[in-house]
Amino acid sequence: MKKIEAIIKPFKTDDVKQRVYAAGGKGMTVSEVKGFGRTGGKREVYRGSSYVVDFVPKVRVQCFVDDDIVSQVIDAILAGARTGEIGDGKIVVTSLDEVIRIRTGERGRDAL
Amino acid sequence: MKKIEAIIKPFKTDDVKQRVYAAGGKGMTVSEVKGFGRTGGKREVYRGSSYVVDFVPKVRVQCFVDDDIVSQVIDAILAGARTGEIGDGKIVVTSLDEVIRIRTGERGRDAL
Amino acid sequence: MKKIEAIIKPFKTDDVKQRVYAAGGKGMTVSEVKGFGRTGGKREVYRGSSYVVDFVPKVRVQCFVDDDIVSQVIDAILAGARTGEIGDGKIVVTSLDEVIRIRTGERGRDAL
Amino acid sequence: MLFGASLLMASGFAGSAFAEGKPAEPPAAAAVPAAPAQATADLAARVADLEAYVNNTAPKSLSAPGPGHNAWMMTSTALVLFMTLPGLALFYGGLVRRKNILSVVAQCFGAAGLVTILWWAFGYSAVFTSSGSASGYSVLGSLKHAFFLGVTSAPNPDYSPWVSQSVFAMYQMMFAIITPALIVGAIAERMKYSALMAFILGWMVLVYFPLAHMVWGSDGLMNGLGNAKAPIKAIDFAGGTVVHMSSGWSALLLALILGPRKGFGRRPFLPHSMVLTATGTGMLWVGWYGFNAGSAVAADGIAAGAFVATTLAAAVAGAVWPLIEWIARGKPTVLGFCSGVVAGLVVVTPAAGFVSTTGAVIVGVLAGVVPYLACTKLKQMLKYDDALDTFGVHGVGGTLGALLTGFLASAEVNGNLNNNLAQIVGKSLWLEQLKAIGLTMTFALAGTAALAYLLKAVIGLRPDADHEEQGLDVLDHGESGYHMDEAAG
Amino acid sequence: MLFGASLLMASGFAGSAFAEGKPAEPPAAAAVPAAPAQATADLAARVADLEAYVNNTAPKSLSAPGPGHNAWMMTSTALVLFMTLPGLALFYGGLVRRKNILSVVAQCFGAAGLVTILWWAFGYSAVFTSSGSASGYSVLGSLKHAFFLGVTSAPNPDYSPWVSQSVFAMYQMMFAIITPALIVGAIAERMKYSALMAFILGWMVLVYFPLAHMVWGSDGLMNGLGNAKAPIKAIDFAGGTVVHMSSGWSALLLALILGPRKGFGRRPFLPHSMVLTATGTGMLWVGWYGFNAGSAVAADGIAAGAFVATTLAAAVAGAVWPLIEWIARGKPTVLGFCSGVVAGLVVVTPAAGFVSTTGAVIVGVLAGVVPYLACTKLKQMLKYDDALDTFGVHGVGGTLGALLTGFLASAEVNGNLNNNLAQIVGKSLWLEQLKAIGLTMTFALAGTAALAYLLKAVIGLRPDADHEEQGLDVLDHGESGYHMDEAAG
Amino acid sequence: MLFGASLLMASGFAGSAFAEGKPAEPPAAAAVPAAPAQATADLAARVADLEAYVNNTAPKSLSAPGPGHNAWMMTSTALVLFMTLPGLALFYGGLVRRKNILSVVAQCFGAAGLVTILWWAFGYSAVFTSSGSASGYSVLGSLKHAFFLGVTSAPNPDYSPWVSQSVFAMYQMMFAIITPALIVGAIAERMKYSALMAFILGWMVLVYFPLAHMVWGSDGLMNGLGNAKAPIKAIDFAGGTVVHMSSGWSALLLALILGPRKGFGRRPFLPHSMVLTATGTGMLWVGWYGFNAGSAVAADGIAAGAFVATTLAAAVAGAVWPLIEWIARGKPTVLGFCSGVVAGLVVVTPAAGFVSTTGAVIVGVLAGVVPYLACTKLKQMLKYDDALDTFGVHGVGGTLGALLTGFLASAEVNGNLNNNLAQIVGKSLWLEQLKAIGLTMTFALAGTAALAYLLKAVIGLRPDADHEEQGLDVLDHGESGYHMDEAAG
Ligand SMILES: Nc1ncnc2c1ncn2[C@@H]1O[C@H](COP(=O)(O)OP(=O)(O)O)[C@@H](O)[C@H]1O
Ligand SMILES: Nc1ncnc2c1ncn2[C@@H]1O[C@H](COP(=O)(O)OP(=O)(O)O)[C@@H](O)[C@H]1O
Ligand SMILES: Nc1ncnc2c1ncn2[C@@H]1O[C@H](COP(=O)(O)OP(=O)(O)O)[C@@H](O)[C@H]1O
Repeated sequence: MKKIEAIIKPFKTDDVKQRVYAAGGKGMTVSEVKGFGRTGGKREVYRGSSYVVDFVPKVRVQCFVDDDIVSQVIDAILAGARTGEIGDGKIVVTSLDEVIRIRTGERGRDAL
Repeated sequence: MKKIEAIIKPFKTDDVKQRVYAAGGKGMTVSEVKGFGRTGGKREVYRGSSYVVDFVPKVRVQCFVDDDIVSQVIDAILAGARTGEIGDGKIVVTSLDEVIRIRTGERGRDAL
Repeated sequence: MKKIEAIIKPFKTDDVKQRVYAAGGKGMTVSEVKGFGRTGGKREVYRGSSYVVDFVPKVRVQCFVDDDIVSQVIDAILAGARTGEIGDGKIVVTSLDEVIRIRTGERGRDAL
Repeated sequence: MLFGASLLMASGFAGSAFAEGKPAEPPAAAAVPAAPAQATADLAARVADLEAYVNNTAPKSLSAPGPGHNAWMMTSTALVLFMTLPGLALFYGGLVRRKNILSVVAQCFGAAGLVTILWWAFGYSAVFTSSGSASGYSVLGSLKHAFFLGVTSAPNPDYSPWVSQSVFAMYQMMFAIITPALIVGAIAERMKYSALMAFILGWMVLVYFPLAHMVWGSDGLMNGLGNAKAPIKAIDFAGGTVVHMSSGWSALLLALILGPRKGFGRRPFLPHSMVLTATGTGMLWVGWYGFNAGSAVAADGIAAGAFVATTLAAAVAGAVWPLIEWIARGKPTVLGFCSGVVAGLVVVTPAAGFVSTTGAVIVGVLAGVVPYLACTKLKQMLKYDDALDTFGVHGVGGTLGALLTGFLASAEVNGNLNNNLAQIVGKSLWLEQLKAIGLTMTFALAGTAALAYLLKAVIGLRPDADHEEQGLDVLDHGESGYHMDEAAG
Repeated sequence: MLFGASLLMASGFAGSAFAEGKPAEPPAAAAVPAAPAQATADLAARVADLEAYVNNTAPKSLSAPGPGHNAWMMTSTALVLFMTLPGLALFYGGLVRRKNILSVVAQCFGAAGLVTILWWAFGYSAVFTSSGSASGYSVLGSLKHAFFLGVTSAPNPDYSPWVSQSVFAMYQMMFAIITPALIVGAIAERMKYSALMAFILGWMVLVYFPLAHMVWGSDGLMNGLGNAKAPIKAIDFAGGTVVHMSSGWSALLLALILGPRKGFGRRPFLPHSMVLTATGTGMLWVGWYGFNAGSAVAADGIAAGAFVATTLAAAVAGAVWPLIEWIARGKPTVLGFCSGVVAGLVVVTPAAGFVSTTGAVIVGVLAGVVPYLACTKLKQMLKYDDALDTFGVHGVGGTLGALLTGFLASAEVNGNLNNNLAQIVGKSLWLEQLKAIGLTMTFALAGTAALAYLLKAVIGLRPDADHEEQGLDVLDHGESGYHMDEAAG
Repeated sequence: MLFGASLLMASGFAGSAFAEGKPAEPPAAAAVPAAPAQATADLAARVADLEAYVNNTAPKSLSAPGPGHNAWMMTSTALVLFMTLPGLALFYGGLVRRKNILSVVAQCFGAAGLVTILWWAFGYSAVFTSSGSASGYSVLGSLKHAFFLGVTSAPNPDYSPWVSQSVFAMYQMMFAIITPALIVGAIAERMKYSALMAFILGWMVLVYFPLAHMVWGSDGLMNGLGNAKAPIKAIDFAGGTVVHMSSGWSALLLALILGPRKGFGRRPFLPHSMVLTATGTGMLWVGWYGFNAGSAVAADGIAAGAFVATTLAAAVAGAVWPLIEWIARGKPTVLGFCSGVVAGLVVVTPAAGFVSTTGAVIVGVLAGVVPYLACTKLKQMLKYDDALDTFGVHGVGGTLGALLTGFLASAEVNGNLNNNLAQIVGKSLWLEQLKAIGLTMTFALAGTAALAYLLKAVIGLRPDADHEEQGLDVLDHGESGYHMDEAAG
């Protein structure tokens, strides 16, 4: 099993959710993060001062998926999150040793 | 060393913390997330419109633990977080290559 | 490729960012978390009641980096985040199976 | 800060502290040498003037802003400003998504600045002077008071014998500010700031100033209360047509022309802070006392009546709306409480100074039911994106209120209805109200259509889709409402 | 909006703008032909009536709401509403956990709606009419003014010669609204909405209306100031017993019957936003001027005195409470500032119009000390879960204030104390106060116990434990206070 | 609550409800038997007194707080309190980083408590009594009213014939509270709470009380309006020098002595909630009507004039500032709207009761331009860390306003300018204003320097660097502004 983690633009969250779901992802956990990367920050002006705010708001999406749908889910995220402009974000994949559903105690694939 | 990550119901955070601590987990990092899964969203009604809000509030708990207490900590989380109703969440386990305590620079087990 | 994840004191975020960037980290994702560890909580007093608040605010920093700069980035985080007082936090390192840049679809090192 | 008492006493002459300072009466001592009968008659006239102050009727020669009335009108003016800033800004601001909160705030502030300048330059004059037209009625006044020429602290007896004209002008300005700000609710989260400001500029001239003059101007075409020659003998105590209908119907049309927000109907658009909305509701309610009871332009019995009617209607509607929710959907919501209160305030606005306490309770019940249906059923049926329900609450509520006023107004409550309207009050007044409703809708819809299509062609009304998704705060103002990270700075 | 000046002048007759409009005096001209002596006497009477307006005494024939007094009472009414909405809602709302913020808001709004309907239907009448009982005192009034029958803009000289009765009725209604809303603080985060609304309904009838009548009704049993035949000769300027003790003691008992919140004592229940609480505190302070100075029911010297006492007590207590914290615990907290200010306002409430400035400072110091001890020491000793310290601040503070009033009230400050109480002011008045305290506690505790056990049996008081943990906002209202995600919508 | 009408009627004697209760006039009946001429003269005097009430001039024998004026001054006092709590606390609080929000709130509350105690003990007396010095002018008054001795509800004719002295004392106290609270803006996020409180204590005595006395005290050295013997014949309607210049210049110097915040210029210090700031701005605007129009100490024509000038200046400046941003930087910001409004209010403060509507618009335009340049250009050039722009807005704006008042004040608008200043109004008045500006700066800078260096040496001004980074909320108050986690508690 894999954990697919994507950093995306906040307003793409809904699109990504729909597509991941369609691609077979049964669930998803998202959180608000701030990102810093090639994009460069946005300039905010506050009265006297104009600051480059390095960190821009992003959303982190996490999906635990079975190995056989990893590439579909990745494609779904790519399709849902891409605007083609800088700052679209990253996807990373990690291996999971174990997955457990708390409610039932099921482990592995069944827990997804 | 392992990273044990659990997505739980927010109001179970305290229970989980107590039990993990009792099971030998020396520390813990939690964050607010939104989850989407089998549960289905909750319906919120705003004047004219009633929406299904797909994402429900969850808490992510992260514990870095030594290999020998992994199963105790998992059991502790299971015990603390379970209500038996849908939406109790998941636990996933990943392997860590390295752990370092920033204050001292200690590495590995000593850093935990 | 590795994911370096650090839990640090919030007010050290900026220092860490600067140093990681200088050490060759091209990007970074941060989020607000609450931590519990050796530090013990801080005591907050609310009128009648004085509580030990176990969880103290921390920031989680995540960097996806190429294997060859892992130790530089770790050193950068250590340098930026250390106060020498309890609660400075942890760094953990995980292996990544894959990294993808959403904008271009590039994979692996190129995606960083 | 200290301003004169000691000086005046030192100089031994009780000159008037009233700014224009013409000594309003002969010094007391001068009265003595006169023949007793004459002296008594003079005194009687002076006493009658003082009684006129208490009764809020026109004095013969004591020309000064009366402290009680002036105090109340300054308070009322401040209260109406409070409705917009921060009241409405919070009420609306809480209902939008986090990324658009500042755009709503900026729209409210922008309306305040822009309208003030218009009002000062010519708006006040256009509304509150008479055109002098031979017909005895008109659509707009004159430029006599342009740039506040001649607007001083002396009362303008055409509108109030005991309130400084300058205060009256400010009081009415606060109405002129909040009216376009109400429109913000319908078009929230998707209209360019520049386009909205341009729209407001045109709308004040084409829609608001004429309507306000017609309803409240001394020779207004629909001023049934004050203008014996008005062809439409309608009444509107504090702005059911002028404020709520005009903004509500314009808002609907503008929302239709704009089109719905991206994602409307598919994604949940949740209020980012019901706490702000509830706070704004409380402020609106409190401020509305200035709006309604202040519309008596005096702290007299009519103000008292308007005050009571306002309270009862707001509280009753604020109970009825969530009660319907409780019955129909199982839960009374905080948004239901807030919506009910505001709907009650809207519907009672045209009626406030004309209806009995029983009338006010009836208004409250209907205000809880009808706008509720408009915001839930009608909107769902017709699927227009009236983002924060300006039409449902102000358009429908204002129309309802204008009509109800026709049925519920009573000369027993407000003796002024006996002057020009004695024949129709309690009888055919509602027909006049219908005419006023029709004329108001005509102005609002025609003016809005003309302006919206013009602006759409010239500068465009909406940002592009991605910018809309990123939120107007960053796009239009380069700011974010909140920076709540511990790590910030 | 314009309402008459021009009309009146046009018609050439200075009819009263006062709604009921009986011309209060002969037109000025009529005075001349009379015999000089008679004319002078008539004039003197008219002048005396005008002076009565300035002095806030009863006029002979000039019957109208006096502008200055009416203005102040409308302002005061708005201010007291402001205390509840949004003042108290924010003050309490900030102190609860995020998941219960809307429940507190809904409870405040719900109280406003429910109490308004009760007040209109029979509450006002029950409190502010006399029962006509032969004994000369009573526990409840009559139904004479039920459904506001006969409540018009004309003053009711039993309560105030220069303030519209309708405004007076609204003013008092705002007191009736905030009192049960105060109880919310003790039972926050764990009582079912339906149970609370039912409780308030019963509590108003069983506890509030009787207490208010007994203390303020013209033939009230404890109305030492106004009723010469009152068996308990107590005084209570603005509601130490009626408002604060009644709510505070009821709140304690209800909290005990409910039991503590799940996790109480084990987990930290932190205020989710001290910023809201501090904002609410500011609003409460500002609004309290309406509460206390408005309780003079005139803008006269007694109002001035109450205004000053209120300011001094609030500011001093707001300094003393955090100062004790600073000394005892090393840090002055913002919650300490807020608690001190509110405690000062509570304790000075019964005393406001009766005490000197020095008295007010003494009140302030004690208000900073005693409720502090109640909220910190007493509560920790007895371990009841008075969630937001309604008992500690309002129960203890109100009781303290009622007692202090007995010691500090001075006829030099308030001449009215010379009427029925000349014998006991400065002497045994505190004994009467103690009796009033006893009677108030009896009503509050008995009424609360009866209602709480009844409701517990019939509909249940609390949600089940898991729902409580998920928060009342979602459970009772289907909403969340905040949706702050960037990604929302 | 009820307080007397019925009692008075029962006793058959219309004694004054005014607290001190000396019967101000013979009972009406007594007038009849007198000789007609004498009776008429007596009556004429009584009528003249009543007219004096309407005109806000000094009465002969009717000594009572006049309801209209008293009502307005109580309202104004509440409004000025509202400016600080919660207005300024939110305005400033929104601009700091989340970790310092409560420190700002605590500083505002702390100022309120501390200043109240000083004011009561001796501040009011020092400012608003005359020193009796032979020269006819002075820097400080006497201790005559220390501990509010003799401060009752009776008017003090030196300052206002129709307003209770006790209300006047409270009104002025609210000015004394907000002035040091303004300083908080410059030193925010880095000054120890204890050091700030000690600073305020000293600063009130060394700087504020003398300045307030010199400008407003009846024998003040700079009181050009009220003191014929004042060597500096300056005018300051509501506190351009006393409030804004004094706080603004002191703030700048204190900020310089403190040094910049850690990270200043390197890291972005973003407002943690522009929503709070905008809310605070609305409250400041509303409250400022009490500040400026209340400074007439009556609800008369001068108050009306000040009310209008305040509105126009605020709205115009609130439009000009963001307009400049729009032109210069492409986007009008919400902070720009807020800053413009506040700048307009600041600059018009000294001028409010003296300038025409046209003058007010000119003030508004300049207030949008000059403080804008100070906050953006000057600050960037000189690189001082005036955290929330107290100097840029209040220091620069107050100075600008004081000077503009010299040019724009007009005796046509405010007849009182004809008393002592007839020779110089419209001519050399601006020179006197310059002198007042110089003297104010001298006091502010000298007092601040002395205190700041003293405190730096004795207790230290700043927390250590790491504590500063962790935020003052936790350090100084042991609290956090928000606990927004779902999981909390
Ligand atoms: N090396 C990295 N480690 C962690 N997060 C990263 C890294 N690089 C980018 N990110 C995240 O992805 C977001 C977008 O990256 P950015 O470089 O700005 O654009 P793009 O991915 O289009 O090249 C960043 O804001 C950050 O949150
Ligand atoms: N495949 C998944 N990937 C990531 N998070 C998941 C996944 N499935 C569930 N979750 C998280 O777990 C929470 C509970 O899951 P859900 O399916 O609703 O209930 P249950 O775990 O009881 O079957 C979700 O809200 C989500 O946060
Ligand atoms: N075993 C752990 N698992 C996850 N997070 C941890 C763990 N131990 C510590 N942390 C995180 O690191 C933070 C600092 O740890 P703490 O033990 O307090 O200090 P230190 O690292 O200096 O010994 C904690 O607040 C928590 O967020």
